Amino acid sequence: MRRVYLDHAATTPVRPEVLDAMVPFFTEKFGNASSIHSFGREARTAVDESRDVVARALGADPAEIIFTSGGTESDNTAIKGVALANRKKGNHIITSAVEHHAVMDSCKSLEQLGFEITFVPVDGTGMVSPDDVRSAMRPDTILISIMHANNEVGTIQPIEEIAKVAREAGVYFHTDAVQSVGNLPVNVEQLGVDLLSLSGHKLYGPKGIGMLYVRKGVKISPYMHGGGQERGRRAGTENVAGIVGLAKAIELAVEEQGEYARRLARLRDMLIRGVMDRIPDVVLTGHPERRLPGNASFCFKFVEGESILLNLDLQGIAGSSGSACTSGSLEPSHVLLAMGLPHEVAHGSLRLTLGRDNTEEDVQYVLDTLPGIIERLRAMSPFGR
Amino acid sequence: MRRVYLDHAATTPVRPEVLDAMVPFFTEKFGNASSIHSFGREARTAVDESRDVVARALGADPAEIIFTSGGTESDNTAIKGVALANRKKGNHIITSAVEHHAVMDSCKSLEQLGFEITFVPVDGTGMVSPDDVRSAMRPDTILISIMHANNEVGTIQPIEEIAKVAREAGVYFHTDAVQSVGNLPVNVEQLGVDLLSLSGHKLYGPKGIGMLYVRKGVKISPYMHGGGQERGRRAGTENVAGIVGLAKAIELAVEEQGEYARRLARLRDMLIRGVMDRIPDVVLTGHPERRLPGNASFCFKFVEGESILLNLDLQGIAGSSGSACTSGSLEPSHVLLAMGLPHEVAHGSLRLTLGRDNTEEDVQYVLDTLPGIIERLRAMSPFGR
Amino acid sequence: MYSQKVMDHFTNPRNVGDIPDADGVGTVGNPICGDVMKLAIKVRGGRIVDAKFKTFGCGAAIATSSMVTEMVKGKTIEEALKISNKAVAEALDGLPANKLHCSNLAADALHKAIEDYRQRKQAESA
Amino acid sequence: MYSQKVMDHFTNPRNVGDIPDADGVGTVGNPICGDVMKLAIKVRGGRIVDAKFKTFGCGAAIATSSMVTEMVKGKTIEEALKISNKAVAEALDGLPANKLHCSNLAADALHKAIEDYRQRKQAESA
Ligand SMILES: Cc1ncc(COP(=O)(O)O)c(C=O)c1O
Ligand SMILES: Cc1ncc(COP(=O)(O)O)c(C=O)c1O
Repeated sequence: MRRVYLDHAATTPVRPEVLDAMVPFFTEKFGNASSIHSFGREARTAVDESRDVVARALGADPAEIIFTSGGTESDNTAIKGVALANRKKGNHIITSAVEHHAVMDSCKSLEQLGFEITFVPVDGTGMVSPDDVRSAMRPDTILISIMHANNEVGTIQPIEEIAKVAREAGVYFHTDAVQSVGNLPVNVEQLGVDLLSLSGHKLYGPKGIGMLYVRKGVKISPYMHGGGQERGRRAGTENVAGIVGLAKAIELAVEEQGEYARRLARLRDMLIRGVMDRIPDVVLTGHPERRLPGNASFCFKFVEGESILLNLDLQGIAGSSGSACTSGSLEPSHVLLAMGLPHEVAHGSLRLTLGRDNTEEDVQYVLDTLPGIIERLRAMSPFGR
Repeated sequence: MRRVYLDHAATTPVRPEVLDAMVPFFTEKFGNASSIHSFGREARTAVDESRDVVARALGADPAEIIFTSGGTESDNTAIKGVALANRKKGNHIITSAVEHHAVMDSCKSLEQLGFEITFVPVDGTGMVSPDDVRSAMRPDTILISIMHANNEVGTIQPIEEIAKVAREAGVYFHTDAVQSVGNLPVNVEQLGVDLLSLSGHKLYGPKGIGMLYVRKGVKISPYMHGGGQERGRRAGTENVAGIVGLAKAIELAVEEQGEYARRLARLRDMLIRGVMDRIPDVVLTGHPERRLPGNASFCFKFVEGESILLNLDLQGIAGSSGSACTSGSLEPSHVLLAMGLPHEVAHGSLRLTLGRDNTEEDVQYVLDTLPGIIERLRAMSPFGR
Repeated sequence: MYSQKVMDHFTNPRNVGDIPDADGVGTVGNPICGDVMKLAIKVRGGRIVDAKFKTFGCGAAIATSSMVTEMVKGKTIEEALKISNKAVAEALDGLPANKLHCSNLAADALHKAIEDYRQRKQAESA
Repeated sequence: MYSQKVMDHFTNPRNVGDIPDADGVGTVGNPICGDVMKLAIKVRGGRIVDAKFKTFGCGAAIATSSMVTEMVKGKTIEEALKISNKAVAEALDGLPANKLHCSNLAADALHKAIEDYRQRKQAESA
């Protein structure tokens, strides 16, 4: 059976070039980067070179790069680290209603320590308004965290403008760029951010490795306590193979970003247009233009997302959904609800995210398969027509 | 030049069997274990099976195993997680003076949140006395954390007895077993612990992966906030390849533990005896008998550790030291100082830790090389004889 | 994730549809929660001779709906009332833990349909 | 980590030893801190004609000791006083950042030896 992977926002395969770069660091060059002997120096050199590569790709200084265990740890470190280090200045944090759980739940965990969080709303396309951020600002605001691009609906936030609001007020600005690096140009100077999270496995690198950019001078407490690794800012023996893989993946992703995005956007538009043309009672979720090049996300009325996914999977197509059933909670995705979609519509969500290996034939296969599935499920639905 | 790696307590090479088990999960079976499609289920199955393997190896239930990014994160999670979840019961924690920084600094970070920490002392061999732990106990004690075996001097703590003290008082007991799994029998029931940390790269698994055992019923807050992975107890996309590698490594380590330990102990004893016989003014650090099978650690008077390491490295021998220079701080190892060694002696520390690939010839090579190095450095030292 | 039996009933659901002259109809769930089941029964001589469903919901919701219509056919009203959500899940070789509470409403829909049938009968005989 | 020059001086340290009839001896550092340098000089006609060291310490400590003895030979007292720890580090093509503060005491030892030499001369001429 044809297998069509359309869940690149969930994770991506490791590129062969990336795996090749990693392999020597498991078995031969296995040293601990903190050791001063030759085995250790070999590892240290690899970590240092990787840091240079990552810094160059993002327009940062190597000293501003902290390697972490993934996007989640980067977000936890940024938010909790800045909050705890700047408590004397204030205890108010601004974030949006459509952040990834790693940001949202880190903020919520701080509420228990006495911090106050403002969740600015989004419009029907999932966009945050810089004016809303400005209005939410208080004298005791110490951090703003707004994601670069949304993982569910692909909406791209006006980061540069929000960064200006933050800078005018002298407030630190963090962006979760886990979904954007490789898909959009990401340069910390152009974006004007103080902290930026990314994750290896979203850009054809390995799982379990990520990075946090922290602008020079930003006051931040360590999150992971222990050995003095990462110049005292992130304890734990360096995941050398992971770091090498991350650097290779970022290097390639940034190098190829323009061409990659153009290719994906073409496939995405074909997919979106095809679905909207062939299937009635469907809503395109997210912004019609300001969206990630690979993101096609919809809500199909009268049907439930998990049922769609299971049927697609039976035809070899891998997608995802923000329905309650797939999130493992009783509520559908907070992102879809924040955009004003009614619960019953949000339950019918389907996200298809394109990647390197997808072809026009893959899109055509989905367009041939999906309408029948929706029709069949609607025929089974008490709300169907 | 002959290269002899004698720093297995710092890190170990990944075993070929382990790498082989991991590789498919980078490129082919790359799914996100939270996805419900076939790619995701493939990953989920691998994670579930790995959890079963790890649980079986440690005498635990699969639901009691949480995968983390390493020993450091396991320690941070255990200590901060238990502390924050049990704050209403009390705010006192007992640990020892010879813990790894991941435990020590996690405890210290809690002091800033109002917790009180008692560091129980050790004797000259690095041993904690269960009576000292009992005496340190207070009505508001919520956690005891004592490592299984020390990473610097190899001393093995009387964990079973300390566990009894903890259990009598109804206080949670955590042990950092990062250095012991594979070297000693480690069974959570026999040890009687409530929480146990381990790390992949110390037992021929990959770096950047670890595990925390949490006994059923133990109240613990999540440390890493975000997605609902690990049943809500550790957020972040599962590092599938790392988890598979960790499971394979633990499985093999536990299977071969007895034979491995016997082999290493024989080499260790040859090494220790050889050094003590050949070199004057040397102290064996750690317990003479209750020590890790692969650990030979010394202090050489009148010389400094880094100089020894550099000279050994020039001869292809990789070791480590607890001198100030190698720790990157101004103080020599807190472990050596806690054992009562004077600063000037502690600066002359050398740790040689044996592993799978070491042979008698390696030991002989060290015994042929080290005396000359010490003699030469002493001739250069103002304190030398 | 799902057992083979669940997938079988999900892929080839039995007894989908409406019964135009049903003797009892039960609807449970809520579109806001993402699960609605509508179950119709036909009763002859105290026995359920036909059952049909329409369901908006996840794989578990659809499979349990299908399974309960199969289980109930030929049963007396009393026997049918003894069918529990647990029994339906067991007949499907179990459901994932996180599905046990939410999407497992098929027996409730059946019981509601039986209640509707009884009320109609009472109304007739009154 | 260390430059080639550091490793060269560490591996083949120049001028190790004592000068039995030294004109000045300076000792700096502290065994508790892990660094002690003892530097002896021989002075003829206002020039340093010989210098020897003994050092307890890390690679940087040994290399800087060796380097400073090389740098100082043939220099006048005034010139020798101008040698700074920074100059010694530079002559070694630099030291790692975390070594710049602790093990880089060689010029201090030299200055102490010169001070000792001057005091002895003062005592003689007094
Ligand atoms: C926007 C965003 N932030 C954070 C994360 C968390 O990254 P990771 O899974 O690497 O921990 C993800 C993906 O899961 C994401 O899409
Ligand atoms: C006893 C002990 N605990 C914790 C750690 C930390 O483990 P990791 O380096 O995997 O974070 C180590 C090793 O570095 C260790 O030896």
